[in-house]
This record gives sequence, structure tokens and C-alpha cells, in this order.
Amino acid sequence: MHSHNIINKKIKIIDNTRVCNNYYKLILDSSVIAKLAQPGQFLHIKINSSFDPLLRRPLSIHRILGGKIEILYELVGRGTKILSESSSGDILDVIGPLGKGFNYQSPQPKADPPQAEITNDKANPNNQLPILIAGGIGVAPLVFLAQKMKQTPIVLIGAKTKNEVLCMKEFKNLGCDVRIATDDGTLGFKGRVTDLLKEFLPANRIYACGPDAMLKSLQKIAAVNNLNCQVSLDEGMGCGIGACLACVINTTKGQKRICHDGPVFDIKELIWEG
Amino acid sequence: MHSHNIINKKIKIIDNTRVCNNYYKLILDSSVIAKLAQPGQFLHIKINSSFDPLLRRPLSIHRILGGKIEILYELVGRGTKILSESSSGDILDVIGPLGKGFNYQSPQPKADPPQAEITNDKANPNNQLPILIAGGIGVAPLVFLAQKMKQTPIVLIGAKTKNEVLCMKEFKNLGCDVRIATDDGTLGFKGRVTDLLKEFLPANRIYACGPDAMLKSLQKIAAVNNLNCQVSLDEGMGCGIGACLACVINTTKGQKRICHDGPVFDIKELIWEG
Amino acid sequence: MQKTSLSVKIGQLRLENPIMVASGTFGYAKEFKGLTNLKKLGAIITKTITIKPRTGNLQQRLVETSSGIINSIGLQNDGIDCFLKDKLPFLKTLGVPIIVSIAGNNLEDYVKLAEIINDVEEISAVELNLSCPNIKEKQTLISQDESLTYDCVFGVRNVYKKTLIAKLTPNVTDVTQIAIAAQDAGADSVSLINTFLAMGVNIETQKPLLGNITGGLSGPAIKPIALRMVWQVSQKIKIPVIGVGGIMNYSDALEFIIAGAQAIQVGTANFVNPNITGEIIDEIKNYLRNKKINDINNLVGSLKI
Amino acid sequence: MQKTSLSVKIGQLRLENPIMVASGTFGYAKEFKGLTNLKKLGAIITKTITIKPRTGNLQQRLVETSSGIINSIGLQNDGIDCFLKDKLPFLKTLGVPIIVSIAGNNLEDYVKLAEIINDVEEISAVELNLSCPNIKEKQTLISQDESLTYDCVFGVRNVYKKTLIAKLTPNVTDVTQIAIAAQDAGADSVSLINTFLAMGVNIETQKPLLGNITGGLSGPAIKPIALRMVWQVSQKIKIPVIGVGGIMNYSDALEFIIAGAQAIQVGTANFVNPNITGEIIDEIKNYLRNKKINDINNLVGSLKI
Ligand SMILES: Cc1cc2nc3c(=O)[nH]c(=O)nc-3n(C[C@H](O)[C@H](O)[C@H](O)COP(=O)(O)OP(=O)(O)OC[C@H]3O[C@@H](n4cnc5c(N)ncnc54)[C@H](O)[C@@H]3O)c2cc1C
Ligand SMILES: Cc1cc2nc3c(=O)[nH]c(=O)nc-3n(C[C@H](O)[C@H](O)[C@H](O)COP(=O)(O)OP(=O)(O)OC[C@H]3O[C@@H](n4cnc5c(N)ncnc54)[C@H](O)[C@@H]3O)c2cc1C
Ligand SMILES: Cc1cc2nc3c(=O)[nH]c(=O)nc-3n(C[C@H](O)[C@H](O)[C@H](O)COP(=O)(O)O)c2cc1C
Ligand SMILES: Cc1cc2nc3c(=O)[nH]c(=O)nc-3n(C[C@H](O)[C@H](O)[C@H](O)COP(=O)(O)O)c2cc1C
Ligand code: FES
Ligand code: FES
Repeated sequence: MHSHNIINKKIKIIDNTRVCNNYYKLILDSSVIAKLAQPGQFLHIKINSSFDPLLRRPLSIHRILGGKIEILYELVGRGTKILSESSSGDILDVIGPLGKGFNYQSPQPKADPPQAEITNDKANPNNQLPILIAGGIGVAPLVFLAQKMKQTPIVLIGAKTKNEVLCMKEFKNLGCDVRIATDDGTLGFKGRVTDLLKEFLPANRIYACGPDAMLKSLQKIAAVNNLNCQVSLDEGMGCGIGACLACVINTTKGQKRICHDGPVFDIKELIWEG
Repeated sequence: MHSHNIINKKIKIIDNTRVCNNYYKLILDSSVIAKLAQPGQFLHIKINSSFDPLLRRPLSIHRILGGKIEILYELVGRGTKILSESSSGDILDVIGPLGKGFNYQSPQPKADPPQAEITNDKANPNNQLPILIAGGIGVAPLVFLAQKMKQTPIVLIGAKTKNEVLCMKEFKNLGCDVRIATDDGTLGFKGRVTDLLKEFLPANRIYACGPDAMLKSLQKIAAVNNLNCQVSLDEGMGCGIGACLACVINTTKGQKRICHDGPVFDIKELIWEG
Repeated sequence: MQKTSLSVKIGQLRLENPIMVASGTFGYAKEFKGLTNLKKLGAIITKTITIKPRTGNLQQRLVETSSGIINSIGLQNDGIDCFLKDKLPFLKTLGVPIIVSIAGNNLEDYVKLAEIINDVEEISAVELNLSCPNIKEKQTLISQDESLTYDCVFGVRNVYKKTLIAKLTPNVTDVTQIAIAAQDAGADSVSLINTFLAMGVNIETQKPLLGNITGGLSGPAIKPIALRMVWQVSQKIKIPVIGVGGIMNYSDALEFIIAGAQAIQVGTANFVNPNITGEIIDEIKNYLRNKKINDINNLVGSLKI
Repeated sequence: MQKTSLSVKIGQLRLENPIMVASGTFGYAKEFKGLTNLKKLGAIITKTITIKPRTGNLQQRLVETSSGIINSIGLQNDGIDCFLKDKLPFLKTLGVPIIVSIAGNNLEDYVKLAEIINDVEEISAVELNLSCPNIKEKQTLISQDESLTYDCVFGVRNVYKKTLIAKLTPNVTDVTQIAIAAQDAGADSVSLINTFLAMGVNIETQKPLLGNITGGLSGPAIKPIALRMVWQVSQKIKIPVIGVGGIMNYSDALEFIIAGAQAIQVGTANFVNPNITGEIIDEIKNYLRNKKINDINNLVGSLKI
């Protein structure tokens, strides 16, 4: 869903703690943004007041609990390092909710233009559950999505190894059927989560978030099996609000801004460079 | 005293708390630097790992208690703001002790060349106590000096107003005769600390630290009254170790680097620009 | 209390205040709706428009550096026709002067665009983006060369009757000479500076970070150089200088104005704080009041040497 | 395990490793004694030396900016005689190549200095600081002009027999042309870049922050521009390029090397971390081992386009 209500606010950190390995959970206190937020949307956060690093960092809304917004993030570089050192009580400058999230309320294409349109609707929407597929930190937005969905989805989580499987509990608490794929086979299916997906085909609605490599192989699977599949993309951002054209991607409908026209797209529309 | 032993170390913050108004006290844990340090010397501290702000910040050694180094600082800009937000347990990158401190062990000129030479020695050194004069945050290095002096000095503290008078207790605990001057007369003498000094003349050895305006008027008083007076200068620094020539000041003995040949100078030698 | 005036004039254009947004950093203003008060801006400069639509450069298009960013967006835009049809309608509702940045592959493109825009009432001024390679000598940007600059400004001046601003590249030995050429050819103002040509390398892949290899450095990193150029140029020309480059807050803006800028543009800072322009306007007003300066024009070029 | 070689050659000079310290940022090395292992450096470049002593510029001489500093030290030094008498004795104990940076008011000064240094066995090379105004046209720096650059390098080349490095200013339209002029005149290498002309204003006093009004911007802020210049020049000339400008860590150093620098200089970073050169050397060695590159020369200019 796309909202024209975007808030820019200094928000207090309620909690910021390590979940496991390099993964952290940040809890922010903003009922205004919590109310507006839709699954797949993100916040654009200025980590500190320094000009080095200069830019905000985009982070998906992981879960909403009342007026609290949860963010699940991976420490990958300087910005997330500094963020990981913030403590409860600290203030972050936040813009959000931004972007167009998942179209999850109905398998039918919506008239509302800023939504990701699901153009192919041949598969029967009623006899199958929606499937969420996460690779690594890609689980982050999918918990919020599962929270909001009317039909309890099947969740496939991919990770390198057992210790890095994220959010299993959160999904189970929501009643989801959770399946795991690990690269090293230390938990669940040994191999890629996209290979695990094949066991669940044919499927109707698929919602995915993860590394580009995963999404590219998902695109192939979706094409072969004619699947409805929405994916959330991850790209370096400048403004985060559609102004700078840093985050542009080619689609069958022309150039699109990931921050504003996405980050969620119908996988069929995406044309990756290179 | 000038030491060739300079340490560059990551040091843990033991404590960092507000003393009053914009003044903070930082306590660092380094017995190595504590042992080497001399009154008037400073530490060059990288406040955080960002390149904005880029440079280290010079801060005088305020007091040594065992292996603990105390720093008294005023929040005046971005660097000190960030420092004031650090907490105990955080790590700072510190170089020190740096510079040449006060020559306090004897009123006689020393042969040791890196020391501030007291060229004029006509006043009788024995019948008068040394006088320390502080303006504002200039008290910082003088507490360490008072700690180390054999003769308990008279201390004159200048401040804008009562609430900003610093370190009265510390000096009194050392047995010093402490006198106050405030601009607004809310405590002690009403007026400049340099005017208060006139009540104590003639004097022999004077040690001062404070704003340039204070030091300039002190220079006049010292010239008229033929006083031995050592002052610690405060100037923006680059390297802090004598390499970049950013902190150069003109003296009767040629151009000197405040960071390396000072920060303490014989006031008679100083030639201020402008 | 006396009124504090922030109003300045650039050519025939009277601005309520000297704070504009820089081309390419504010989209077509609509993107910032709700995040800042658009009606408060001194002027809005659009992303650079070309005659035909352009798709811009390959990804990666933006790289963060120490206190800066390098961008190689590459003039992606839908072309002048789409601009007039799709973007202008919103812009003209704002009641703020609209300045259209234009660029072309050659002099004829610039002239043609200026002719089209000259007939559009709601567009108050044109900013010539002269940081484009000229078609003949691929390596040189127009505003790296005095005579190319002169020709381009002169050509546009002949057909464009409203306020004409020439925006110059800083990638030159002596920016004052280029500014003089722009003035002599009839520009009403020069804006300084566009971005510095820059690059980054990924040491793991040994590839350039940007798809286009090089891009333009902007942000607070370049402010001290931009400020020096504005100061140098404002002493050498009679037309007003518009300062741009790394302005992040009111203090930076005032540095440019004191150094000689009649107005300023905020670029990269809009990405960091979308309401920064509004804050700058308020804080400059406060500064002037505290300093008892009732007309900002008295501050322009007031640097005490 | 195979040995990893960091050794590179600049002219006739063989360096143990390509990490030098930049002129003016390391004093005469003694200042860093105890803070870094001086014997580990690839080479030491001194603060620029002139014939006569110079007192340098007025205070304020240094201003911090976002990710950078502006300095206007102004070639303060005790003159060549004092250098040889007071500074060289310590330097020559280190067993590290000593490169003396020199500057003059005119060509004759440069030649005279080079003649003096040519006779000093312990000095391995000369770096010409060509970012000095030439006496005739006060506004232009020598390395802002091809023919001034050519003449100066050529003049020195005639009298100086060891390795000759020309250090260029980045304040130019096309640095490749200046580099070609230096090469054609006989330089063994060019070092890029010196600082960008910059300034700052105190908005309270309305005065320039620097006593000298303008100064040179250095530090991480300028790195992306310096890197681009090194890349451009290394493709156009045959002599080795020495990269300098904003190198703060091993990753920055590797970016320059991959972009085409045969060696690099660390400047401003020495103020932030006096042992940074030692750390860079160690980490480059690790990088090469991990990448299974056994000679750093194989990395030079390896940028994959
Ligand atoms: C819409 C959106 C939602 C996101 N949601 C989340 C989330 O919920 N949780 C989470 O952990 N991360 C999320 N990300 C990614 C997150 O924004 C980046 O990891 C973060 O900005 C990195 O900042 P840094 O300063 O720590 O790393 P940097 O120092 O900037 O970069 C570290 C490394 O990561 C690479 N990198 C940086 N940004 C990206 C990027 N966006 N994509 C791919 N590589 C990158 C850099 O090239 C570098 O190699 C999201 C990104 C987008 C666009
Ligand atoms: C040898 C030495 C010892 C010092 N000891 C102490 C000490 O014990 N306690 C303490 O509080 N301060 C001390 N100072 C001053 C302290 O270094 C500065 O206040 C500090 O660096 C300011 O950093 P900032 O980032 O907070 O301010 P900035 O943002 O850098 O500057 C804030 C304002 O202060 C001005 N300023 C910055 N540095 C200086 C300076 N060195 N002198 C005068 N004006 C300056 C700036 O122009 C600006 O207006 C000492 C300075 C020196 C040279
Ligand atoms: C993402 C981005 C896109 C830009 N696009 C344009 C453009 O289309 N036309 C133009 O004249 N300048 C463009 N610029 C340059 C800015 O207008 C401005 O001159 C420059 O960024 C320096 O200002 P700043 O440091 O405040 O950003 C762009 C800058 C950025 C960062
Ligand atoms: C304080 C200071 C003094 C400098 N003095 C000289 C000098 O005397 N001669 C010279 O050629 N370059 C001088 N430079 C320029 C540096 O050698 C270097 O070219 C420049 O700072 C860019 O590198 P950096 O960003 O790593 O500092 C000086 C730089 C600084 C910061
Ligand atoms: S990040 Fe600026 S348009 Fe998407
Ligand atoms: S700060 Fe560098 S010489 Fe003093």
C-alpha cells in the first residue's frame, strides 16, 4: 500500500539489542508511524548527526506492536555499526513510512495505481495458502506482512546456517507453517530456499525478500511456473522519497524508483541489469 | 616538563559526568600515562571514529589520582558535545602526555632546554607563595599543578558568575588559599581575576591559564611589576605533536609550536598577533 | 520592531528569500510535499530537463563518501514535453518561482529548450546546466571552456527574455574567467558550483563503485571549495552569484552570503533533512534580527578582510 | 608460503613498500618518533624546504571542515642550510629513503635547491612542490600552467641526477595535460594531488576563518576527487603516479593503487592516527596474501572497467 502520509520525526529508541550473531532488533516509539505503516514499507533513518556517514539508512518495518515499531537489522557496515551502539533513550531522526508495500489484502489486481499490480491471476487463489520466502535478513518485512494477512501463510526461511535462522518463533506464534532451508543443512532442508519452494509448487501468491541472487532465481521459477510473486528489493538509496533517481530499476513498465514505486514489485516486471 | 615518552593508546572511560552548567569531568584509566604526566601537559583525544569531526581534541590533564587521569572540559562545540555523550566503558583513542608543562619545581631557570625558562628571577622566591590564576575552564591544568607543587599556592579563580566557579573544593582540599573573582560579583571579588591579582602583588611565581584576553592583561601586569609568570596557551591544533606548524606563536625566541614547545610559556616571551 | 527583509533579486526575478533548492536534488518538488513547506521556498529549480527523454546512467548511481556523495544519475528525465504536461501543473500551484534547469547535446538543443520555455508563463527563469560534455570534444564540459560557455549563454540569451542563470562546473583552473564569459554573453546570474568529478573503487572486486566509473561529488565535503569559488567570482563580476555546494545548515548558507552570494541553493542536504530549507530560512531571519540587519542585501558580500 | 613483495620503483628509487608520508604532514619525522615505526616507511617526504627561511602565514592557520581540514601554514621552514644541518642528521639514521620537497619563488630557486641537494648523498629524491604562485603572474600556481610546469621540471632535470617527482595541484581543468608536461620535461614521477584552494567564514565576526583568507583543503573529503585524477593521469602517462589525497586507511590506499598509483602518500591521516602508515602497510600485506597476489605491482592499475 502506498500512503501519502509521510512523517519526519525525532523518535526515541525504546530498545536496541542483539538478537544473534550480527543481527539486532531496534524498537522505536511512534504510534503515528505505527498507525500509517503497511507491510513492505520502510523507514529512512539518520543514524547520528554526523556528516560521516552522511545519508540516512533505509530499514524495513519488521513488526508493529501497538505504538511500537520494530526493526530487525544486520550489522553490515558503518551505519549499522553506529546504530548497533545506540541505546534506549537515544533519539533517531526518522522519515516514514516510505514506499509502496505488499499488496496482500486480495489476490485480485487492485485499481489503486500505486499498488503493485498482480497481473497474472490464473492460479486459483482459494485452494492454496500464500507463501512467504525470506533469505537472510530478508525476513525483516515479512513478519509484519504475516501479522497483517488474513490467511495464515506458509513461511520458508533461508539462511546460511542454523544460528542465523531468524524469526522462526515470531512466525510460529502467528500460526504459520514454518519451513527452513540452510546452506549447510544444519537445520531443515539442505540447500537454497528457492529449491525448498519447489516442493510447495504449484502455489498462488508468493511474497519474497532476500538477496538479489535469490530473487533472480525466484524470477525464473515464477516465470516457468507462472506464479504471482511480489518481491521487496534492496538497493542503496539517496533521498528515499523518489527525488534523486539513485535507486532506479528497469521494469517492463519503464524505469521505476525502488524507494517510491517500490520497494515491492511484481517479480515479472523486473529487468535486472547485467 | 617535557617527556619523550608519548603513548598512543585506546583507553577506557571510567566516568564521564556533568559537573555544572556546561562543564564535564572525564576520568580515564591509564596508569602508564598517569605516571608520565606533568602538570600543564595535555592529551590529544580522538572523540569518536568518524571523520566528521576529523581531528583530535587537546585537553589538559586536570588531576591524577593513582592510575586515573581526570579531564575537566567545557562543552563548546561539536567535539566536546560528542565527548559529553560518551559513557563509562566507552573507549577513546588518546595520545599523551604531550607538550611541555609548567616549570614548578624550582623558581630557578633550569638547564633542561625543553622547559619553560624563567628568565627573570629578581623577585625573592622565598618570602612569597606561588600564585595560580585561572580564568573559566583555565582551572583545568592548575589543579594538577597544585597537587604537584611543594609549596601550597594561593589560587585566584575567575568566572563569569557564582555557578561557574570551578574546582574551589579541589584546591581547598589541597590546602590552598582560594580567592574568587566573578564578573557579576555573585561570589568574591567583583571584577576581573587579573584585578584581584593586584591585591597580591608583589608576587614571585605566577602560573596562569585562561582566555587570551586574560593572559594579555596578565602580560601587561607582569611587565609592569616584573613578575615571573608562566602561562598555558589554548590554540586550535592539528597534529598536537609539533609536525604540522598549525599552532605556531611568535615569541622573543622565534616561532614556537604551542603543542610541542608549549603549551606553557614564559609570559614575557609571548608576542601576540594583532 | 522593524521588518526583516529576506527578499533578493536575481535578474528580473524577485525572490521572497534567497533559499532555493538545487537542480536534481529536489525532484519536481512534489516528492517533498508534506515533508517541507514548499510555498516557503525562495525558488524551486527542477531536475535538468532535456528535449528528448533520457534514461540516465547504469546502476550503481550513488556512492556515499566521507561527508559527501558521488552521483552519476546522468540527466534521467522524461523530456520537456512530459515535464510541461506532467510536472509543471503541480509546480505552478505553489506560487513559488519555478526555475527550469536545461541541458542539451549541443547549442541548438539549449536554444530550442529556451525558446519553448520562454513561452511558458509559469516558468520564471532558466538555469543552464553547463556541466555537460559538448558533442565535439567529448572530454570537455561546456563550462570548462570560456568560448563554449560564451556561445551557449549568448545563443540562449538571444531567444530567452526572462532571467537567465548559467550554472558552472568547479572542475576548472580559474572559475572567474568562465563566470566573466557568462556575464559578457548576457547571463543575469551565475550559480556556482556543480559537482566535482570523482570516483570510488571496490577493492574486493577491483571495479569502479559507479556504473559510469566517475560521477559528481557533492555535499559538505566540497563546501570549503565552493565557498572559495563564490568569493572569488563575486569580486570579479557584477551580476549576482548564486552559491551552491555542501550547504547543510543556516550557518553554511550565511558563509556563502557573507562571501558574496546573492542567493544560495541547497542540494544534498535535502536528502539528509527534507525540511532543511525551511529551517535555514527561519534561522537566517533570526540571525539578521540578532545582528540588527534589516535587509539581507546588506549582508551579501560583507566579508571583512 | 610464497613471499609477498610490496616493493615498487619510482624512477631510480627502489622502495621497500609504496607507503610514504606526504610533505608537510610529518614534519621531519622526528616528531613521530615513538608513535610509529619510522624505519618501516616506504619513504619520508619532508615539509617543503626553500632556500631562505620562511615564517609562513598568519594565524589562524588551520580550520577543521566536514571530513577535512583547510591549512594555510605557508611553507614555514628554516631554509635548506638549517635543514641539512639540523634535520637531515636524524633522518639519515633511519635507513629509509628521504625525499626532500622543495619550492621557490622562481625557477632559479628550484634549480639552486636541486643543485645543492644533488650533492647530498643521503637524499634519495626531490619532490617539486609546484603549488606555488609564480612570481610573474601572482594568481597562477606553476602546476596550473603547462609551460610553467614544463620549464620548472626541465630546469631542475638538467641539474638533478636522482629521482625527480613533480607534485601537482588539483586546481586545474585538466590535470592530465599538466602531468604530460611534467613527463615530457623529464620528471620520473608525478604525485597527485596537493590541496584544493578553499576557505571558511566566521559568521559572527564576518571575517575569514584563516588569517590568509584561503588555504588548502585536505583529508577524506577530497579523496574521491584525488582518486579520479590519479586514475585519469595514470592512463595518460608512462611514468609512475604517486597517489595522495585523503588516504585514511588501507582500503583508501588500495583504491589508489588499483586505480593506477604506483605508490601513495599519507597526509592528514597522520594527524588523526600517527601510526596509520604502519597499519596500512600491514593490512595491504594481508590483503595481497588473501588475494594471492605476490607482487603489489600486479595490483597497480588493475581496475576492471
Ligand atoms: C527498502 C529497504 C529496506 C531495507 N530493510 C532492511 C532491514 O529491514 N534490515 C536490514 O538489516 N537491512 C535492510 N536494508 C539494507 C540496509 O539499508 C543496509 O544494510 C544499510 O543501509 C547498510 O548501511 P551500513 O552503513 O551499515 O553499510 P555501508 O557501510 O553503507 O555498506 C556496507 C556494505 O553493504 C553494502 N550495502 C550498503 N547498502 C546496501 C544496500 N542497500 N543493498 C546492498 N548492499 C548494500 C555496501 O556496498 C557495503 O559493501 C534495507 C534496504 C532497503 C533499500
Ligand atoms: C593545550 C590545550 C589544552 C586544553 N585543555 C582544555 C581543557 O582542559 N578543558 C577544556 O574544556 N578545553 C581545553 N582546551 C580547549 C579545547 O581543546 C577546545 O575547547 C576543544 O578542542 C573544542 O572542541 P569542539 O569540537 O567542542 O569545538 P569546536 O566545534 O571545534 O569549536 C567550538 C568553538 O570553539 C572555538 N575553538 C575550538 N578550539 C579552540 C581552541 N583550542 N581555542 C580557542 N577556541 C577554540 C571554535 O572556533 C569554535 O568557535 C585545550 C586546548 C589546548 C590547546
Ligand atoms: C543526486 C544529484 C543529482 C543532481 N542532478 C543535477 C542536475 O540534474 N542538474 C544540475 O545542474 N545539477 C545537478 N546536481 C548538482 C546539484 O544541483 C548541486 O550543484 C551539487 O550537488 C552541489 O550542491 P550540494 O553539495 O548542496 O549538493 C545533482 C546533485 C545530486 C547530488
Ligand atoms: C598541514 C599541512 C601542511 C602541508 N604542507 C605541504 C608542504 O609543505 N608541501 C607540499 O607539497 N604539500 C603540503 N601539504 C599537502 C599534503 O602533502 C598533501 O598533498 C595534501 O594534504 C593531500 O593529502 P591528504 O588529504 O592525505 O592530507 C600539506 C598539507 C597539510 C594538511
Ligand atoms: S533514493 Fe532517491 S529516488 Fe529513490
Ligand atoms: S598542532 Fe601541529 S605543530 Fe602544533
